[in-house]
Amino acid sequence: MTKRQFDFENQYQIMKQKVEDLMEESRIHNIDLSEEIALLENKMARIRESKYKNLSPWERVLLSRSLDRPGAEDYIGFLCSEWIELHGDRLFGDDQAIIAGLGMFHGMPLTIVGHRKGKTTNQKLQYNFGMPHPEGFRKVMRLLKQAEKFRRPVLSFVDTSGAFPGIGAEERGQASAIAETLMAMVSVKVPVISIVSGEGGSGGALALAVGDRIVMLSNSVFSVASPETCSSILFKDAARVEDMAEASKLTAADLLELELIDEIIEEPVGGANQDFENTARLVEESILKHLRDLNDKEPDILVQERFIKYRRIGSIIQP
Amino acid sequence: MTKRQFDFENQYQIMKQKVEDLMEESRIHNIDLSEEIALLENKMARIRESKYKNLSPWERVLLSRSLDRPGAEDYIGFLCSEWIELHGDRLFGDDQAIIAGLGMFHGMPLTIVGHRKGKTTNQKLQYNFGMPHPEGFRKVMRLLKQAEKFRRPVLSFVDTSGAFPGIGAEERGQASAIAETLMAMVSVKVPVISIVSGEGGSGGALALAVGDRIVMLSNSVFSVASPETCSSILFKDAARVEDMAEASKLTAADLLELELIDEIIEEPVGGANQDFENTARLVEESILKHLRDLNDKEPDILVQERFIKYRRIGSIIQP
Amino acid sequence: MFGNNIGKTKYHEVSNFVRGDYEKGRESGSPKMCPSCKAPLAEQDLIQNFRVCPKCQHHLSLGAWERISLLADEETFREFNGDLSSYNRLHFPDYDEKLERAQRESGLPEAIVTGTAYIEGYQVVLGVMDSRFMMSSMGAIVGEKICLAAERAIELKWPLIMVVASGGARMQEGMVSLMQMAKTSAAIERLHQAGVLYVSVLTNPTTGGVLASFASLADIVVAEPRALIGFTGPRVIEQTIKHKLPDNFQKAEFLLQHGMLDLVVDRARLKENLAQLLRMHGGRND
Amino acid sequence: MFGNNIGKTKYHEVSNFVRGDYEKGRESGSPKMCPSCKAPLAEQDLIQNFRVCPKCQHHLSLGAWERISLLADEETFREFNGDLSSYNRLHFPDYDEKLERAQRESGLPEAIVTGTAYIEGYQVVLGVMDSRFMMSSMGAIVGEKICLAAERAIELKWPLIMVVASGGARMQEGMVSLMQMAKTSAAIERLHQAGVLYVSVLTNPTTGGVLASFASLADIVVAEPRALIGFTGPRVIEQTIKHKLPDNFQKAEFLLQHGMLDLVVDRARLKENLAQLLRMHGGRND
Ligand SMILES: [Zn+2]
Ligand SMILES: [Zn+2]
Repeated sequence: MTKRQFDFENQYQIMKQKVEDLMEESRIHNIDLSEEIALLENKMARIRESKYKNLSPWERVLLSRSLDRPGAEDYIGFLCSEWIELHGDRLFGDDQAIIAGLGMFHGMPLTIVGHRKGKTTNQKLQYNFGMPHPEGFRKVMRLLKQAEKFRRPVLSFVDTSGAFPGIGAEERGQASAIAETLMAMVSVKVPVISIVSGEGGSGGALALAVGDRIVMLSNSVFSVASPETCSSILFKDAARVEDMAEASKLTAADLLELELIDEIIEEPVGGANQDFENTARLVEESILKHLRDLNDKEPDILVQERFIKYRRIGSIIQP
Repeated sequence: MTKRQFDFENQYQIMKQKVEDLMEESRIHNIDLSEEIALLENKMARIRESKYKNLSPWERVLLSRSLDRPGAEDYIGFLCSEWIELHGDRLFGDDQAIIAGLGMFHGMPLTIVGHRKGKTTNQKLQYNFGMPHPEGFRKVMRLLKQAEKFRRPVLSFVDTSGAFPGIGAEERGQASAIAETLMAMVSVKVPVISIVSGEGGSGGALALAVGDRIVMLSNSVFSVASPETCSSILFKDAARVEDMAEASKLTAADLLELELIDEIIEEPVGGANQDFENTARLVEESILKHLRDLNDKEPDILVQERFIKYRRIGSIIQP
Repeated sequence: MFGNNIGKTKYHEVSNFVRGDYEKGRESGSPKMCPSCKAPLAEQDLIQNFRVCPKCQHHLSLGAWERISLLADEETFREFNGDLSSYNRLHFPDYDEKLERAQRESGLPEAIVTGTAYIEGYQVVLGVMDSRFMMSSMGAIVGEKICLAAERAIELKWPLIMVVASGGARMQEGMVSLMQMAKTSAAIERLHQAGVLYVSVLTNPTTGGVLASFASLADIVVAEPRALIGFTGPRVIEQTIKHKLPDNFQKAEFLLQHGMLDLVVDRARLKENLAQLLRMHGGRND
Repeated sequence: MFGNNIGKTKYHEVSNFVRGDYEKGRESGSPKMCPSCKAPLAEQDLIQNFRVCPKCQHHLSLGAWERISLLADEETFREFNGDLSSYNRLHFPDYDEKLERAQRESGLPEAIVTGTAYIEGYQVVLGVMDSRFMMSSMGAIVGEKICLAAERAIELKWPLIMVVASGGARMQEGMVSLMQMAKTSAAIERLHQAGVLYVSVLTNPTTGGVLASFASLADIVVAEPRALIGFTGPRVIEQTIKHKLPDNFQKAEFLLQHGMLDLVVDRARLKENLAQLLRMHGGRND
């Protein structure tokens, strides 16, 4: 059976609890097992470390989707000394599947946008499980224009299973909204740094990921279609998800090798899910480094380089 | 009682019919009244001419609203050798209260937008009596951008009682749509010629009227609020509409004197309503003249002059 | 960590505000009871609370000078174009009398006060409309003062803050009034071109041609809670559609939901939120 | 007086079209009956009518070369980049076989044909997608040919016409495929900057990442009658919302109503309407 949940951490914690019980027991009975237990714990830690280093693509898919995966709000909270969420597309609504606003990062104001999935049931419903409607993309475009007006770098967090598949979304131009966001992102005259922090699913993810730098957390994924979709559409066989996760080359390591992303942030053992602080610190360093790089560039050069970055993907010409 | 319909023409036609009956009668009875009848007809024609020259502001309001008043579609049909209507705001809908497209005018492609009221009951419903929703204004903005891209002059026809007062219109940002259209119109880098062909009512009219030239037909009106609204809001007295039409200075002549418009096209006797061809010919000449004037200007100068044109209205500074 | 807990603040924090010459700002007529919760209102409480009902947080109208006391750092507001006032250019019936009465009752020459100020140390150009003056309708002089404020903001490269209230166009000035929509929109367009921040604060009520021009064209559009904001007034819409409108229709919270506003901010938090926006836009705090 | 009576034309006017090498374009598999009205279809009638059902005007799929014959003036089409074909860059299971079969069955190296042509004498760069080739999904080479066509259009200052059909991204090329959305959008952005006209013609079906990139970014977006056009396919939406969709949902006429299209044009009128658009944009007719 194909796993549908990332359960290693749970199992590990149960094991760990058992070892602690054993230790307790041995103390009560005055049997000194400390040396053996230390070895045991050591071994277990190494197994855990090795496990997290060698997660299969499908396990990374599951990990990236886990409820305990930190999202844009978490990173914003860590990175910014001040934060103002801004609302609305000035056209139809305020799509809460996308969080957008202004953050003060190391004394520098940034425009920040990101998918938002929510943690509690209420939040998930309110944020539509992080699946944007056209309004979300149009809110992003509105803020991109302001970023340009105020020469403010843009930071995006990518974490969605995709744009919402629904009647209203289609009626109001989901495709057109995504297309125009892609065009706006690729041409905005300020630095854009995209952090793929969770699940990068299809066009709804890409619309927020067209950065000068695409940085992926090591357990995040980015794919043209979910492994479930690939296996059911291409092979009419829902059981092939693990194959498909492998074949789609959706892990950070695969995508770096394909030169589709610029950097991998290696998550600590346990992943961002278990160790948010250390992950966030690495994200912070990465953003600082890339901003230093990009802030010096003339806007025209910046946009030209961004154009070439995307133009060369799968191209016959090498500009 | 205040008149609610422009009925002079009807009465005149009835009179004329009676004179013809008389002539017929006299012929049957072999009584030669031709000389007297010629005098009578002459006098009647002079009365009619004088009547149309001296319409009261309220009568012009009624005439401008008459069902037989030619609209944007009529002028487009007369002026353009080819016409393609374009649709949609790419956001929510296609507002048929505003007609928009490309017209070939004397070999020159123009972007043309205008309010559309409709003539038959079906059309009136379909076009929402010429009262736009936000989608209409956003369609205009979309075409303004293309006009700029292709350096195509813009021609607008103004004829609406106002933007639609409804729930959906408010929900989807009627005010914001008008405001952004004003800003887009005032800054578009191509010539804009606005023809007030009928009823220019409030912000929904102004959004299409921010031209380098505002040309009014002599029996069209342009006002901040309808005389009905003025009299009921300011005097809680619906009977004061005629006063209000007078006091509001909403006729072409008043507005030229106030330097708020650039030109009046004197309609033939009977008005555009009775003599479309001759009116349309005058409109054609006027557009040609203004285009000749404006096409030579550098885009920056054009926009600068347009800015000054509006900036100086009711201003303490004289730039 | 997060500076943004808008809408969750209890009003008693107002005691931290700098008062300035606020005590002089008694000119607003004070109702005897809250129009929302019907609680009795003491004048002193109202002044203390910048005209927010201490019981239900209903935001009553604030006069222009009261608003300036609320927002501007003590003694920093410098009015400009304070001498401009309107005249009856169309000889419209009763307009002279209405102007005179509005001036007498409000103590203002026109419906808007403009000047420069500091907000928590950040330099701004500040315009404040006062609905006691003919419902703060926009005639030529109101439009002119808005344009002059925008132009001052461009010249100084200081952000523009417009606190808006309006019943719409000033019918007594006919098309000259309507054209102020185009004129102010043009001025704001220049402000955007110049890269100057513009924040509008929509207060109860903001309607008609004012909402459909400069008020909607800000980079950041903020509103006070429950403020009525709409192009067409609710009564006219009810007449047109012939049934009653829901209670929250055209209220600030409704507009936020429909994507038309960035933020709904309690009056008690307004100054600090504006300061935060100014800081986020590189405002100089000397 | 009016050139625009789109949608009102009877199909028999097709006899006026220049045929070119259309007769060779028999490659489309022909159904025995109309999928819409179930009328029996004779191959000869279909060719005659450019694959529009003579009875109910249902527009069947047209192969790339058939489409070129329909649109381009006789002998004017000059293909470029016709030698480009895809390879299995991710070593994705079964992709080699699928590519090979698609090439064999369609006679095309890839799902899009690009070149220069004249349309009623107007110079254009023309790209035509062919849904028989793996549902004309967009892999790296499809994306590349679109970009190269856009760049040729910029270089020549000739309008770009893209006749689109697509099932979306090519999953077998993974993220390389998804990134073609960004790449083609970037190329179209340059086209707009260069002031070059871009018209897209959406045919049945146009979905997914192709609709959500270059296909929606045209100055003028045209569609064929009843074409299915949407980001998410109707089956996926039905699974999500768990009830059936109305018949016209995501059809061209539905999109027109919702503001997403400029025009819905019968195939019989397509060439003359494109020519009219070219003329209106200052196309040179030598
Ligand atoms: Zn109260
Ligand atoms: Zn059929």
